[in-house]
Amino acid sequence: MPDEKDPNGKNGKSVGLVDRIKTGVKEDLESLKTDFPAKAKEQVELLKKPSKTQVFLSIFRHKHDDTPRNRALGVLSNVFLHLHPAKINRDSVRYSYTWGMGGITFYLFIVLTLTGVLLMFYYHPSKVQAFRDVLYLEHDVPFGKLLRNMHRWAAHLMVIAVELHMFRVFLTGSYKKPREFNWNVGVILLVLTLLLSFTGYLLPDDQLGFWAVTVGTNMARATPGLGNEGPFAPKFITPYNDVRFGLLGGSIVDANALLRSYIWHCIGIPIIASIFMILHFWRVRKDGGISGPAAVVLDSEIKEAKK
Amino acid sequence: MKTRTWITGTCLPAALGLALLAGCGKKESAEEQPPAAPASAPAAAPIDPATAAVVVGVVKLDGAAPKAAKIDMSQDPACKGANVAENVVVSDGHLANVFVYVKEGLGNRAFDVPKEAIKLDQSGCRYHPHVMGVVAGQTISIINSDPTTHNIHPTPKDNREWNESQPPKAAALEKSFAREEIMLPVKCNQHPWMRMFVNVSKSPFFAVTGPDGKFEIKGLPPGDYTIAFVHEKFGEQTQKVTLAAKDSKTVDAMFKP
Amino acid sequence: MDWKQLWEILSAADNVPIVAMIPLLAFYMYLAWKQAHANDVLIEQLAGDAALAKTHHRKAWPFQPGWAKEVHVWPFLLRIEFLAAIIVTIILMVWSITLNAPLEEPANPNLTMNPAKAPWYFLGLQEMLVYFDPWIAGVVMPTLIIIGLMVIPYIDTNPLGSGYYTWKQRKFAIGTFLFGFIILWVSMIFIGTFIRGPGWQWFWPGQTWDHNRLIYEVNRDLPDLFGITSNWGKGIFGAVVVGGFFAVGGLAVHAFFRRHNPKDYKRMSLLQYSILMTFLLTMLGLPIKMLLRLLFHIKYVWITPWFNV
Amino acid sequence: MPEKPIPENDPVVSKSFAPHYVISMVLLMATLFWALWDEDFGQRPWKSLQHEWKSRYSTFLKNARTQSGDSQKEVETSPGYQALKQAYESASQKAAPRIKEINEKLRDLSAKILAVQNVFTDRRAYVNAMTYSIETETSKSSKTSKQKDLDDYKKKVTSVEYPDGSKKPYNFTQLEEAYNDLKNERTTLSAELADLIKPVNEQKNLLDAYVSDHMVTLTPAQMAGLQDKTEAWVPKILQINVPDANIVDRCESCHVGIREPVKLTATAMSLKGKKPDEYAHAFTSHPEPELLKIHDPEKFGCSPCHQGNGRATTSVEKAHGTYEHWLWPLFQRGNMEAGCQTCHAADMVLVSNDVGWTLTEGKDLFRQRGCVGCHRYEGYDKEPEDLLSVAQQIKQLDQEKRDNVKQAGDLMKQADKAESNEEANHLNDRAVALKVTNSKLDLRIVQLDRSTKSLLEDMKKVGPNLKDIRLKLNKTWIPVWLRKPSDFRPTTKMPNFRLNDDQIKAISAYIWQSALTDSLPKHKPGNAAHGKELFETRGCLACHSIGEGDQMQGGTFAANLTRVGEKGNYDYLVRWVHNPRERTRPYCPFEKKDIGPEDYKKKGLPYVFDLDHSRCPNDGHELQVQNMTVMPRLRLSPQDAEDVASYLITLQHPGAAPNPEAPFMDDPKLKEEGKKWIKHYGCAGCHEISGLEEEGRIGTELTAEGSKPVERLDFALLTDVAARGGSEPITDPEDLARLPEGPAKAPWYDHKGFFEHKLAEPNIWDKGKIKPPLEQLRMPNLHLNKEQVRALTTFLLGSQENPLPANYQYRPLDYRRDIQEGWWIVKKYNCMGCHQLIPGQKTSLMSMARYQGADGQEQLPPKLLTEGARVNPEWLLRFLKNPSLTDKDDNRNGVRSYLQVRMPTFSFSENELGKLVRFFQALSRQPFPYIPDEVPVLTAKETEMARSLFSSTAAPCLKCHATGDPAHDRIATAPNFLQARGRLKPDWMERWVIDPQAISPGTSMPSGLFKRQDNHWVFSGPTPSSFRGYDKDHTKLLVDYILQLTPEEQRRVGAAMGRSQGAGGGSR
Repeated sequence: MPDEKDPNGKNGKSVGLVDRIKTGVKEDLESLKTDFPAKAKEQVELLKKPSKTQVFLSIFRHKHDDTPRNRALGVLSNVFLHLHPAKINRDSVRYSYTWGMGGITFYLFIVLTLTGVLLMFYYHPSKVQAFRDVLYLEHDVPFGKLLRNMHRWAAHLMVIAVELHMFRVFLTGSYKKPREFNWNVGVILLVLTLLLSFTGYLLPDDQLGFWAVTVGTNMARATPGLGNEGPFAPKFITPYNDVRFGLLGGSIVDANALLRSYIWHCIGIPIIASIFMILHFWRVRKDGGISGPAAVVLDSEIKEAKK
Repeated sequence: MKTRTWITGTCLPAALGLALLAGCGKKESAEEQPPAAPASAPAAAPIDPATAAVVVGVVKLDGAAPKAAKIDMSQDPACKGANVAENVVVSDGHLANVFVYVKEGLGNRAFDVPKEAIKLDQSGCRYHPHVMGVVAGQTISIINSDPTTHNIHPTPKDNREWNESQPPKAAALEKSFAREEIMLPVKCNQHPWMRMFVNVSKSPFFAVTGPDGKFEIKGLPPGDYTIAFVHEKFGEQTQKVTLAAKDSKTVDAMFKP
Repeated sequence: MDWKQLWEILSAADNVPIVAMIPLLAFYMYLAWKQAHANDVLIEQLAGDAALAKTHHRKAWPFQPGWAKEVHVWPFLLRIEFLAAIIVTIILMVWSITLNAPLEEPANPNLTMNPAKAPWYFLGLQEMLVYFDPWIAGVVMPTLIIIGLMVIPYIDTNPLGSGYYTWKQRKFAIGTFLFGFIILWVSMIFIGTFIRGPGWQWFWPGQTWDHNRLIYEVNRDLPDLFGITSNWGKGIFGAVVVGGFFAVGGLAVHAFFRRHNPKDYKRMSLLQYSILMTFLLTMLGLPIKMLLRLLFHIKYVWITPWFNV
Repeated sequence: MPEKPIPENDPVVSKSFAPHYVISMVLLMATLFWALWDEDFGQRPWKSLQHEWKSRYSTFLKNARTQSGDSQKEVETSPGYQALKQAYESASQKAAPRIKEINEKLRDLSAKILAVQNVFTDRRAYVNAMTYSIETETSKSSKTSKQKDLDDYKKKVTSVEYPDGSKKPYNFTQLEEAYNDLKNERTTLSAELADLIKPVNEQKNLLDAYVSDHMVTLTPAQMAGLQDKTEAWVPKILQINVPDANIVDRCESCHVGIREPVKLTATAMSLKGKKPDEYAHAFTSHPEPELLKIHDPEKFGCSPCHQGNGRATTSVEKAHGTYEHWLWPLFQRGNMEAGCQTCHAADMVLVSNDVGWTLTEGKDLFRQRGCVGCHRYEGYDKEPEDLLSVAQQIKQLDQEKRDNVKQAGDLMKQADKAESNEEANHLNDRAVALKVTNSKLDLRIVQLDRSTKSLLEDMKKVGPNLKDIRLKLNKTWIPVWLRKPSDFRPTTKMPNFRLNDDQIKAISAYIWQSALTDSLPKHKPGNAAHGKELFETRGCLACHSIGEGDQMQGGTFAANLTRVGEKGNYDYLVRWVHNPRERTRPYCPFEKKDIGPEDYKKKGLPYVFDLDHSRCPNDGHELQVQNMTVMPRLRLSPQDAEDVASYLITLQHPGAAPNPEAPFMDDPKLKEEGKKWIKHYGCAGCHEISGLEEEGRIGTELTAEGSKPVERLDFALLTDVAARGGSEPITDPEDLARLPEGPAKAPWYDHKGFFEHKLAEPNIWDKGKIKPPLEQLRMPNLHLNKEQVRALTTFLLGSQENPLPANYQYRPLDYRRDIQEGWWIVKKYNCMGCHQLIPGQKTSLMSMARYQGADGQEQLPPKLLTEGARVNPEWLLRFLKNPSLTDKDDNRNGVRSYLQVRMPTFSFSENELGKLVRFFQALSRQPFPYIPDEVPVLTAKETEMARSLFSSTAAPCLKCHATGDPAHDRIATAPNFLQARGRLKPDWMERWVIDPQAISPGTSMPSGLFKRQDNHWVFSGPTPSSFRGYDKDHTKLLVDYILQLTPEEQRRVGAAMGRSQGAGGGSR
């Protein structure tokens, strides 16, 4: 109660001060009574149109009215969608032409990354732990089995999708000028996909993976010049310094091979593949979007280049 | 895993055609066995004393009785009993110490265990009686009337074995046998000739033939019975008998040496 | 017919992808053929009717003037992409719920799996091991495949058929690719997965994979058939045969290519043409070597102290 | 291609994807839900199982509780309970008023404390804060002023309002005191309350303990507890996690009842009126709770014993590990005990209640049937290996000695030339130390030499010595026997080798021609009738059997002798019966030849070889001087041996056709061929054969056979049949009958299937194969029966490399190790054919007609259940060495002279003697070595008292115990007291006289001779008058007396008891 303790008002009239405070408080209460309902009403109105809020507008930069401009903006102003141009050849949307395999491959890559990251939480690439961890995933981790199954099958599916994608690209002649280079990037991505799948094969450390990898890497022994069983190998190439040893980190498939496999599978190849993927998508855009469906060209219309 | 394999089996070959599925029908699990009816017959009616029947008879020995062996009791001067072996006691062709009991026909009737104890006396370095019957669980009160120490050592097959010493004038030993056992031998290790047989029966329908070879089993409800005669040396014989209410039938037996 | 064995192979979890891929491939071949055929019909029509060629929108799909030539990605493409993603998700989930990823016994270096197989997509290469030494099957061949794939855009000088399905305009390119992809790649995988049993022996589908099966097979070398015994003789003979194959085959292909693809032939530089020839003949060499092995039990054609082919 | 009509609207733009989206979204949602469902239920079948468990177990408990209630009532009516109850009630009544009073006081106090506390804690907080501020204040003046403030504050008076309304003023110090006083008072009262309640609670505990002790099942209160627990059950994963051993076992998630404290059977857990279904079988409690007590599941989990995939909970197949890629599938019911073997491989006998008998039989069979002859197995028949390692050690020590000698010489040389005396002395000391070391090494070598001798003695062969066959067998009988041994003797250990005519001829020729041709002393025929009696009473039948089929009597450890007369030579039999270990010629393992008289002659030595003369005359190496048989010497007189042999030679099949002549056996051309086949079939694994003494084992090692990958087991052409459960490949009806589970119904491509089929028909994997004779499977048919096949299969299944940490292996280092080692010897010599060593174990003799009934039982060899506690180990050592305990006329039993059956002389080696003695001591957990008590010398009065007790009519000890008086001893049924000193341990004797039945159930010695009175053991018969006022244990007195008994005293007492000398025995 400072009022009572401090009676020395400037004009010495303490009573006036008390009155002033009294009226002031009264006014405040009055304003609460009138303003609050009005503001509440306003807020409700505002919430009815969420796309008008500042929060919304800060995220989405344009309106979503169904106008061509907004449609174009929707794609162009979105970091994920701006891979696409705003408009495309009307027939490109036909599934029968593209088979959607490139997109599916990319989608599967994302699925594999997500499930793979989750699997990494539970996995130790060591000879003692690896198999146990897979058992643990299968029996203990909530959704662990599903996770592992999805990772495995998505990987297989990705190989299928990549091969079909290449098949389609060839059949539509989409590697032709100006897309020659992008086709090469694609070939590299195909190889990377196979390597990704192959390096993952060993990770459960079971008989299946062990022997698959043993068979696979045995071939490296025969690398001409670099494998100890290959032709043209110099005398100093032994099982302990040949290319297979480099791949496995040992002369047999063992703890080191597991670790190398793991690192290639989880870090090395995904990074390389991502770089090539960026390149691949970038080139698709730069080479004028996807190749077709283009208008058929007649043989007679070809102008032979002058030699 | 089976069900999951089948789910897999049904989903995967969709592309290969449903034809494969025909072979994949889940086998009906073996049919639930009908609940086995409990084998127990309905509880037997209580015995009505008014309708109870009696079986009497005489047990004889065919031919000459073997001469009873003499027992040398001289090793213990305190033993002053009749020094003749008791394994075959025959007088006039009548065979004593035969245990007669109803072997079959009583079904799963349960009987109360008689409250009173049966007495087994050791006197003159012999057991009295030489053959006795008790109902399973019934108390046997063993006393020693001799001036010497005995020990009582039953050697049963299906009951628990024990062996206890009983000095002269010691308090009675109270013992019982829980399971049915016919001709359960009891001996005294200190007086090797001392030997008797306890017959533990489930029912109270039994008797031991007296010196005249006679026996009597009272209070049997009407029915078909198998009566067994057991002798420690000559083994077991059985006979069938059908009893009506208040019947009194005679069943004799003849043992051959 | 051992149905149980067949079912075991088909239903093995890791074989499911290749089992699924075969009908998928058939479906997409059909899809491609349908469109190629429609385009070929259209091309023929336009080639015969110059007037129409000028006005026609040149696609086999219907078109009316006034329809937009370009459509917005949102929503017209994205809706399909999202739909595809959903469907792939559904397929993946159902697959993952119903079928467990294989997990066998813990790795045991002392217990060899019989047959020990690589993942299905490498089984084609593993199958190659039967016909070639490991360094060819395992190192040279994959390298050639990758390089071969990479050079395709640079040796295919045919400007037609870019961006649409066609058969008639690209018979040679498509034929060669189908030969490489379907005959050499996919069917090798098929053989490796379904035909090769214990001991990497040949079991027809439905034959029981008997681990004790013994087969008598003597593989001879081609020089032996001709009674050549000296090492030099073998080396020279092999070189002659292989060289002969490339020479004769090259001539035959040349004769064929010059006649049937005169325009491409004309467009190609010498380098392009020789690269094409090299890869084509190597590719053709594979089935020939396989047939020599499978039908005539011939192991090597060319024997040198350093390598055998 | 017909032109399709061009649609009006642009299909690309106008086509609606709504239906596609609807359908795929529905599908997507469905899949998501499916995934959720699968995660929550599909992958967790145990949830529904636990629900089922909950309902069934509750029902069960409800019923059990009523039953238990009834039996509780029964217990509660017993006088013991009533007495306790009364005690409890009176105690609680006595304590009740004061308890009530204290409780009231406490209530008041608490309220008061609360009142003071409220004020006190507030003020204390202020004081503490002030104190802190003073402590941290740096300025002195402020410090003083603050101190003053604090003092003022403390003096300030506040009032406390008590719950009764009264107010009291306190300053801070007073307040603190008041508060502490109140609290102290409360502590005092609480302590008093606890003291008061304690006796009441004790009584209550006694009462409760009485109820649970006297109830067969749990008490209703305990049942109610279980019921509450069950009803509140929420399904959850139950797991045992032992990280050290990598055990994660969730078996209990489905087998919820396994550790319940009540016995749950499948019938009890099935639905009412229904047969037990799979749930009921899953819910049973562990059938052997005793085993769980020894193997705490919290440490051992489930899978180390049972195998299976402990982690898996998704399905029965997964959890039990019965799918293709799980290496450790659940052991099946019939082979459950295989799990014991994984940790208890070093145990020869492994029995707990009903468990372990199959495995133990398997281990026995593996040894007895000669499997060890061909297959190495860690721990079995390891004497040859030990022998090698001992030789190695000796070599090493010799080398060490030589090095030491050289070093000592060097040191001494250095010392001679040393600079200073100090250094010289130092070097000399070191040289001396080396010399002492050498003498230690010498002694060690002596020890090793002795153990070489022991090991040579311990080496036994399963089959007889074939070097002796010319002396021993009828020539023509050999080929007949080889054709199919089980035809001649169905129970023989000799297996059937499927030999063809040529092989039989060649093998017989080799063994005949290679055998020794020494001559045997001739014996006159003996009295066959007396021989028969001896044979039947001396205990031969503990190992041997006689009679075929249903008529068979006796043990299965050794040969059935029903037709022994058809094969044997009388003179050899006499020698054999008299001393089976007597060898024709000693064998020198160093020279690898049989040493003959000529070798001895060369050195001018007499041709004598026995355990005391066991050095080779040529080179001093230890010789094999005994037949390598486990058969002991029964110490029969030569006359008796002749009688027994005469009886045995009469044992023939009546009218057996004479065997065909066998001239080929002398054909020297066949000899080499025969040697080839003998080597091929590994005959030397079980037999001693000239020229093949050093043959190794021909079979695979089986130590870890159970963990061999199944792919390594060669099912040959039957792989597919086994994997798919096709028709049973074994067609021979005899062999088919050997399969424990009968003809295969389900697939059997696993270890169990392999072992069972292999044991039932060892050459089954040759079926359909075309192989030359030398490549065909060699394993002979052991003609086992179903149970034996099951036992061996169990043994082999358990023979695994154990993934558990080493401390899980049962390899104890304390007394239990002595037990472990002892069982190997007990089993080796078939001690259990005569003696009972495990309560409830049946010996071979027990089942024979001769030993039935009260009199028969008395003739049985003693039970050895407490042997270690009973006898002085030194005495035991002497006894085991020579059971007659005499050097003169050893044709008798040393202890129980009244027994017909005889403890034979096994001529155990030092090594085995030591192990056996330690075994018995350890079995009774006796300290080793044994330090006997001084027996107190009794005073004359005590002697008098003891004598009166000893000879009292109420305890006529000498009536049954032997006295050395032949007339009396004929009827004696107990050993002579004179042997007690030096033999028995006094503590044991006292226990024995108090309750012999508890030590050796069924013994002739009666219980009840003494009773407990005033904390002492008092004779329960009429005590002689001299005992008045004697307040020590009568038992102790009696034992001390017996230990001091002299033959004179015994004679005196015997005479005094009025025994008529020369009295005849009793008869019936």
